[in-house]
Amino acid sequence: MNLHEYQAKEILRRFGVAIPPGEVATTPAQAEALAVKFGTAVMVKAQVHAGGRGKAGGVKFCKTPADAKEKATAILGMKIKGLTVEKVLVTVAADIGSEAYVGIIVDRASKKPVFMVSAAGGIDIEEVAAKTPEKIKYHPVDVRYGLQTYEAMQLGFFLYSDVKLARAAAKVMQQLYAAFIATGCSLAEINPLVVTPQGEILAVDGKMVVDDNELDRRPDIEALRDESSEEQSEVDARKHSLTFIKLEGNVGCVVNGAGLAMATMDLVKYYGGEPANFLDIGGSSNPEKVVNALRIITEDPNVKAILFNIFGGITRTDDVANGIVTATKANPLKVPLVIRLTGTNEELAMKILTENGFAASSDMDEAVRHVVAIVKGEKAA
Amino acid sequence: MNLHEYQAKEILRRFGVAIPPGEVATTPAQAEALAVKFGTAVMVKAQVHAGGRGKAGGVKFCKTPADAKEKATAILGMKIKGLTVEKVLVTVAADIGSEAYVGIIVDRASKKPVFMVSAAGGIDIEEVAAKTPEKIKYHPVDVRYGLQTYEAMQLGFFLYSDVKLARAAAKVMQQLYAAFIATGCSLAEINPLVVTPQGEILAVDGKMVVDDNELDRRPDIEALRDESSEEQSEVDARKHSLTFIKLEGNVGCVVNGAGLAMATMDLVKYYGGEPANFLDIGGSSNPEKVVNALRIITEDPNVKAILFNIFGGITRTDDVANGIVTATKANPLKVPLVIRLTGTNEELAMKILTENGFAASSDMDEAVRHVVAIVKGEKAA
Amino acid sequence: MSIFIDKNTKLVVQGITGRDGSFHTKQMIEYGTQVVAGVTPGKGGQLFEGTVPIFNTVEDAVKATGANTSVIYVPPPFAADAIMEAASSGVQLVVCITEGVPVLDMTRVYPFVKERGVRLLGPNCPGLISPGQSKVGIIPGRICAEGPVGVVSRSGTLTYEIVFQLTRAGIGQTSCVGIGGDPINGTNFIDCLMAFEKDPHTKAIAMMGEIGGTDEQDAAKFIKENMKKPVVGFIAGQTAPPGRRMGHAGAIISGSAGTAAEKIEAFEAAGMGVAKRPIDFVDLIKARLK
Amino acid sequence: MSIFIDKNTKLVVQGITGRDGSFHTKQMIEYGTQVVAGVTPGKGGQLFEGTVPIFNTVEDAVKATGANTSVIYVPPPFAADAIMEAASSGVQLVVCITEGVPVLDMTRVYPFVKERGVRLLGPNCPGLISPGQSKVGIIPGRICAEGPVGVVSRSGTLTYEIVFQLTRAGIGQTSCVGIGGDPINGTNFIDCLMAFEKDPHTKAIAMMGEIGGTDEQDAAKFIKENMKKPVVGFIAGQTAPPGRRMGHAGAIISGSAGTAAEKIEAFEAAGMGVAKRPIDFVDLIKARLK
Repeated sequence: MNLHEYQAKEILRRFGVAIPPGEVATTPAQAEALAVKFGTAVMVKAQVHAGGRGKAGGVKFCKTPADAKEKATAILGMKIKGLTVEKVLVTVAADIGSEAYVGIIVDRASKKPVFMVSAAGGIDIEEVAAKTPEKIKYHPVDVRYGLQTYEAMQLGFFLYSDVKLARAAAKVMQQLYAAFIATGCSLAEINPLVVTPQGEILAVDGKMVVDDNELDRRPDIEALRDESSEEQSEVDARKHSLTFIKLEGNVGCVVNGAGLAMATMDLVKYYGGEPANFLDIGGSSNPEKVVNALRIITEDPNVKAILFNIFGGITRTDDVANGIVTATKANPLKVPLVIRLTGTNEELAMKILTENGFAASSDMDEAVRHVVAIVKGEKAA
Repeated sequence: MNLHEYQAKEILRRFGVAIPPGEVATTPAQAEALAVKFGTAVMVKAQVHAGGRGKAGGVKFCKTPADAKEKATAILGMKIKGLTVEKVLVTVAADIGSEAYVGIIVDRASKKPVFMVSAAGGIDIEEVAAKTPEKIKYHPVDVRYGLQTYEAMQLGFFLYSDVKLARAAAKVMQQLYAAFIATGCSLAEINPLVVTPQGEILAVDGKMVVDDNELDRRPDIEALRDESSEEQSEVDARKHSLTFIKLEGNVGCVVNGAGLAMATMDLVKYYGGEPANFLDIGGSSNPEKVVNALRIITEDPNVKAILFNIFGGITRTDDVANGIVTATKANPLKVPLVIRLTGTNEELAMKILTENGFAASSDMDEAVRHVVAIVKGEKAA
Repeated sequence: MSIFIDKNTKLVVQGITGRDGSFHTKQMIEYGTQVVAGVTPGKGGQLFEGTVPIFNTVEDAVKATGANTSVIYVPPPFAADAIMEAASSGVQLVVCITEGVPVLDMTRVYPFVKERGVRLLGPNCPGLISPGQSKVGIIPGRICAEGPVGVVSRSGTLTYEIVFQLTRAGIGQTSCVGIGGDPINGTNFIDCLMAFEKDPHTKAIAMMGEIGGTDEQDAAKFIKENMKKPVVGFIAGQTAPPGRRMGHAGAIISGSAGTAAEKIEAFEAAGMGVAKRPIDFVDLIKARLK
Repeated sequence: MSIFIDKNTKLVVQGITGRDGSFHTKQMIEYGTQVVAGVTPGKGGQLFEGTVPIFNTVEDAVKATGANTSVIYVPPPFAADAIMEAASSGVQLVVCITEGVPVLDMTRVYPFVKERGVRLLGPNCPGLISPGQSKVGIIPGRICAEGPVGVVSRSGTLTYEIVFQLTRAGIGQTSCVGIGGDPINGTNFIDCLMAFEKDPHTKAIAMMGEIGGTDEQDAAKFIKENMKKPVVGFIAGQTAPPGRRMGHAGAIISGSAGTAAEKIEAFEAAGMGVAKRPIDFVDLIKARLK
């Protein structure tokens, strides 16, 4: 789950990171009032779950409250990568002496949280990584011990040769690491970490991504979820424990398992179709999940046919069959349905489907070819 | 540093351990008032840094407030193992169904904190350990991971076969472990851990010993020190970074290093003398330490002669020499002084001593024989 | 022959009385797996289905039954503890089926298990099966058959799909191993490839990867440098939309790595057969068994 | 010959600009130790005494100078971190002089150092010296002489005492090692005894123990079972008052172990020579060198 900049900063502040004062506004008038309150030049920053806000015009420097009001008017309601800006962060503009990058991510290769730091911070950090990798220091952390002071100091000295700045940066590393662990992050970053002309260290932007698997045990973090900034069908799916990503095609797909779901989409495309979505009903299943999956898919007007591809392991195919029957009884489908179903309790599933007038195949290739033929108009449902 | 029962319980309570209500009284009237306030039978318990309080009559059950007043009168001011009882803990008396023992200690052999638990708790736990060791489960904890739930449950099931009690006990293990680590303990124990007839788990007595090396970084724990319950000369010594233990002999000893100090005492005894104290001035030295060491030793009227045995490594013998000169100038000694001094900056030290009229040897055996001869009256100073 | 499990596998099931645990324990027993014990705290002393003794702790179960393998069907918040309990109990292999284990839990669990020299498979994996000998986890037994192909996959149901197609085409398996798709898991492709290379009955290997990470590229490099047996690979997710980016850090650490195209290129560079569709495995493997 | 340090020891001093660090660095250089680097954060780039380069981190120091041994003179609150920094920098031996390191810090430091295959001596130890070759720590060099005796001790100043008496009697040493008296330390008696047993120049060993713990008893058992070279032992604290008890737990875990009497008994049972006074070492060692 992505946190907004203002949420991430609030958390980092609790762990001691120095951050310029800032508050959220949802109207231009609020933005203006905040600029008056801070009594200094401010930044108005779009709070939206997308990268490249600055380049999209979603981050503006404002000298006066009137200026802040004007910029907020422009930013609130604008679309960045398809997402509407509902909130802006109004924050005191920092004097920037130098910009560093500090990030932590859980790394598959080392199986550890890895720090990445660079004195060449700012919005072009990815280019720095690609073109001058020696300017980035990678440091995996052994979570059994946590980030030791000496490690934080090594990172601090990589950024700054001055010992006072190195120590201050080391403290930020430790605070960021503590926040990362305590919040259950898969990523946390400060970019830029600024040194002001006065020699003060400030986190001017902050980003946190929380591991979705942590949310059950962290209701305080789950409560930070901003559903208004997400695709509504995806919010709906998540509420019903489905993994759903909306796409642009016309073949609705209901599959169990992410790998099989991707392979199914690949095969739809291979045979000339276009998947309308990625939808994984997950492992342990119950009929209710299938009902919700069908409902979410059929809400997409682009969908011309629906393909079920279920290979039962921990998923019981009879549960899926029952779900299909229940869902279609309550809301009869308006588009053709192709069912492929095999594995755990297959006989029972086939019996349920047959008794309720559904045909089903046990062959994936055949079922995919069938559904693609339907949307292409080559074949009747 | 030993904590009093009431202090240890206060800490354990903060970590969630269920403990019967209790407060400290320093007068019989206060004890009576607390018994009235609790409105039930209470225990009045001497708060003193000595084992065997119960057997010494320092722990009493009181049915009524009047009873509590009477028992507190008897206990306050009594001496247990040479220490005067200044405070009592007045605590609600628990109904006791069964008594278990739960302790953690830092173990030299495994280099880990080790849990020891036994269903046969109570005051005879050491006998249980000696006679029926199979009734005690030992469990070392890997501090890199902390006490895992499964480990706490293994300990819980060792105490109780009922899963509810096992779970409750497991929780106490985790709370005790958390308190142990957070407080910088070398030992923490709950004995007895009681199951009431109603099936509730309660810590009825608690003990904590904090590693002295932790106190610099834990001022909150250092603040719990009760100097009134310690030997005053030892309190004085500690304040000046000296390790001092008062003994019954007449040869005052000032030595650097615990091993050499013990070997010196052994040698005094070997030649027929009796050491008046153990005193280690420690590693890094400065003249001030020597001044304080001399002051503390000479306050003991039993001391008939003083032996310095200094072998300089990190200790600089010139610092010691300067300390001797300074101290004896300010307060001329009334007893003979035998100095043995060798090692780091020895020439300088000898020069300082000689210039100030002191003789010094560089041979330990000779110096010890000399000081013993003096106290035996066989030799002049 | 087979890898990791065989006829001598003696299994303890953690979470044996739960919905999934009890269902799949019956399936495993039916398949012929020696299920010697179950664990559910508080049900110690009872019997599962009248035959399998239940214990309060894995330690008790291993002491009493000599179990050498554990399979875990407990909810995600308890899975890390269950893995550590199993790893310290004396079993040699721990298979964690549970999906949804927090990745930070795994950063602690992984070194814990490694230090004890125990093999962990998963979490979030379907387990493994050595046809005709033993099944641990949830792979449906009847889609498998004894034969010469080793199967290893990051995906659960995709594994079933391909195993099923192999079996229907008359191509059996030595072992089928689902390593799980989580960012941090206990056993990776290379571990399985090494074991298949050593197993005398395995003549060819089918390997299914996914987009994300560099495990498939690492495996391809290993295959090129160390393996004599033929390997056929597949990558799921060729048409998946680019995931929403994980800040700068994700891009910095992975660069362009992790796309299906890059992985397939690595497979080709290693001289592996590459299946474009799941069904392609049949012909590609057949050709390599001749 | 010698154990642990010799002419090839290249030393980095952590805390080189502190009061104790600078004093003893000068002493070590004077003795002939190759002090190749010092570490004080913020003083990187400066020179100590005009000759030894100072670095901000041990990592930098090791990279620049190839130091293979570190010695630590930093205050107790920073000692655990300093040991870990040294252990992860690439040096093979870390000697921690600092006294007063919290024991819970050491429960974390010990496995950290072990995992890296690094030897830790101390904390709260005087270090070690291989006369004529190298000295690391604070043992006064001039009390030592080259010769055939290995010395190992839990105590600092008591070590000096006995080494001094040996030297005065014309008996030199291969190496003198102070392992430190803290409850948890990195190198114990047995580690040193093993090394002395292997060192061809060591002909006899002097070993000084103290009351408390069971290290001396373990060492006696090891000597009886594994050592061919003669060992003479001493226990300090025969007349020490019984310590104030550490609750029940201390008594439970140690039983009656840890008294001087029990340790001396273990020495005698192992056939060791037992010194009653420090001066006794001279005759006992002499007899064993003949």
